[in-house]
Amino acid sequence: MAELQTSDVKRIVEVLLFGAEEPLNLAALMSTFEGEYEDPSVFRGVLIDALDELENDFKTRGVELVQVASGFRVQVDSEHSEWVHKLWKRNPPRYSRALLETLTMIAYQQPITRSEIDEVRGVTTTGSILRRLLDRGWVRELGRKQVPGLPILYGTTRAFLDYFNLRSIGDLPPYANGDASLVQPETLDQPQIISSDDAPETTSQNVAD
Amino acid sequence: MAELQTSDVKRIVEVLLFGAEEPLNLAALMSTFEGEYEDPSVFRGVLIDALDELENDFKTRGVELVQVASGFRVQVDSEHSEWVHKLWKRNPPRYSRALLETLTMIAYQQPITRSEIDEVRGVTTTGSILRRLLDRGWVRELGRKQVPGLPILYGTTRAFLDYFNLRSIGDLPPYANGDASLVQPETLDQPQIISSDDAPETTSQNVAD
Amino acid sequence: MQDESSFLTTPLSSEIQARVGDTTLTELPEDLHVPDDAMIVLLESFEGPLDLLLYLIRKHNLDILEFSLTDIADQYMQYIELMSTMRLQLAGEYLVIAATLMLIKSRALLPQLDELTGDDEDDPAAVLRKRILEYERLRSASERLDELPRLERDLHASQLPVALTQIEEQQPNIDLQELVLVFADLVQRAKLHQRHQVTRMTITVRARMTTIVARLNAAQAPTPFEELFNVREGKASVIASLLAILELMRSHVVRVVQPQPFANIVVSLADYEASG
Repeated sequence: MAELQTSDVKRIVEVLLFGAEEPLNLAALMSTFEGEYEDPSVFRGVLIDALDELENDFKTRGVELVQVASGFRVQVDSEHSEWVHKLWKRNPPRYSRALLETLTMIAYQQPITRSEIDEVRGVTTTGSILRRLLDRGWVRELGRKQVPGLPILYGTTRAFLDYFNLRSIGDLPPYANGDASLVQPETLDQPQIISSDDAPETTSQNVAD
Repeated sequence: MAELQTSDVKRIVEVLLFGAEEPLNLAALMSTFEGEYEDPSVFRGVLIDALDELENDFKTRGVELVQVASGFRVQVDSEHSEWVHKLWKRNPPRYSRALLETLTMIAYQQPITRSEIDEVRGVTTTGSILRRLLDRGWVRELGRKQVPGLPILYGTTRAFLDYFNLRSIGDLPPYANGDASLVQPETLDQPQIISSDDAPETTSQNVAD
Repeated sequence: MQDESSFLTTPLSSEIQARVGDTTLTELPEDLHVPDDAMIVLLESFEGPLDLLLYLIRKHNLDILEFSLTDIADQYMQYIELMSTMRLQLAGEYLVIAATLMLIKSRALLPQLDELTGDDEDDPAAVLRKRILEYERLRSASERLDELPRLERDLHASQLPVALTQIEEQQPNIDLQELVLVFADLVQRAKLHQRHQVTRMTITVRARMTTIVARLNAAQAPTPFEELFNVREGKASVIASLLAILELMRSHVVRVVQPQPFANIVVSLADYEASG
């Protein structure tokens, strides 16, 4: 395979940072490029240079490259964060059913791991939902479960309680009364409380008009 | 507040595109900048120019600005997608043929009832699949058909179009024609599509062209 | 079109006996000769009877509009027999199509009647052909849909976190009641997921079979069917009892008899019946 140019590496690293759902560390980057380089220590230097250059490039673009515990990530810088907040404020996103389910699982079952949530929901909880709940300040990492893989345990925050006017998690309403085990699933199907697209948009916008 | 420079607007739009969870349409952008401009129609032009420029800028950076049903979003371009795949190693969700067939019926024949789907598929197992599609936010209830039993009519959502990178139902590949032989369905004519009322406009133009 | 006799060549397993019409097959048709495991996978992979028909048609490169429905009917029936031989759960829809095919075949034997009706609406062959065509179109359309680039698989939308600042009231609102409802729903779903497991651990069908046999043994007389169920133990228990009785019937351990129409159904041990 043809050796990648340094400029190619830089662009690919940028794409990876933008496309990744979680912070990337050097090891993850190295393994992504496996087979594309001859000398690992040389290539490691190439990667570090690329990250350096990207860090500089980003400064003019409203984003920043930061290093957090688990690696590097790109985020909207603090100067521009207010714009994203304005966007949310003026265009409140509807929470998806998936997000609500994840949140309730965490509230009622904390501490809980991502795979435990997935098991009940029957689907894979994407990192972005958890990150959103973390960003929103309703969910936090409580620690790690002492099982193989040491998965992160999640729980709700004070801000979550405040938002719902609760003094403690014990104040959460009971979720079901009595034994509902004989009820057929059909009758329990909720009307789509918040499904992302139910409400037709009132203004259908496009560039042309 | 001082009037924003055009270059500022461009940078902020870029940040918003990267920071937003869902595709952004012009209305959302306009409202985010509310109070920052005097003449809406002039500012609208500024936004469109900014989107145009960004679309060009992105071309050198491994990402692309695309327009889907609910607005604009930035995604990794096809040339660089494989790198993100390499990074993730995670298997994307797979959808069964039964689910895809049901989704296809709804997408092309909406509004449609469950028994109409069953009739074509030749099975009566569509119920649980429909629940999954509703849960996924790709399908919604449009109303009830005015026939005995008042069966529910289903249609697709914007989230469905967004997920499949489509701007409107009209962008779906053609469905086979009614009376032709099965050998080459690709060569056949356009389907008759009944758009639901939430279906985005069929005429929408890309920023670039 | 393939001659039917050519199907009857390759032996697969001496256990397999399928009846097609009046013919008893002790060997698998040649074109069905695939390893057992693969066969099960193959049979389970059909989305329904139309899918199976389509598979048969395609396998022989037949034109959907021209192929002989009666020829296909024989092969279809062989698959149906195979599915039941292998105890694959056979959905009712397969049998409906089977009946239709038999009807078509019988009509073919009386061509003059066919000409009399002449109306496509009433001709089951025309109706079935149309359905297969329509299903084929759906299938290819859904394959094209599957090929579209999509998020999670082919596309990666970029969504960056924002620098941590004070995040305040700018978020969507949620009602607490909503969370409760969502959670109740999740719990319900979880219960449905776990039901089999729970049933197996607490009330296994096998254990219930043992109880029922013990009970009938002690009674030494036909026992009313209802008495074998304890409704207060809940739905799972009732189902387990029913499954246990059916399993015992199938293995001829018990006999279930309704002496007269509308009379009480009674259950007794088969050997009790035989010996006394």
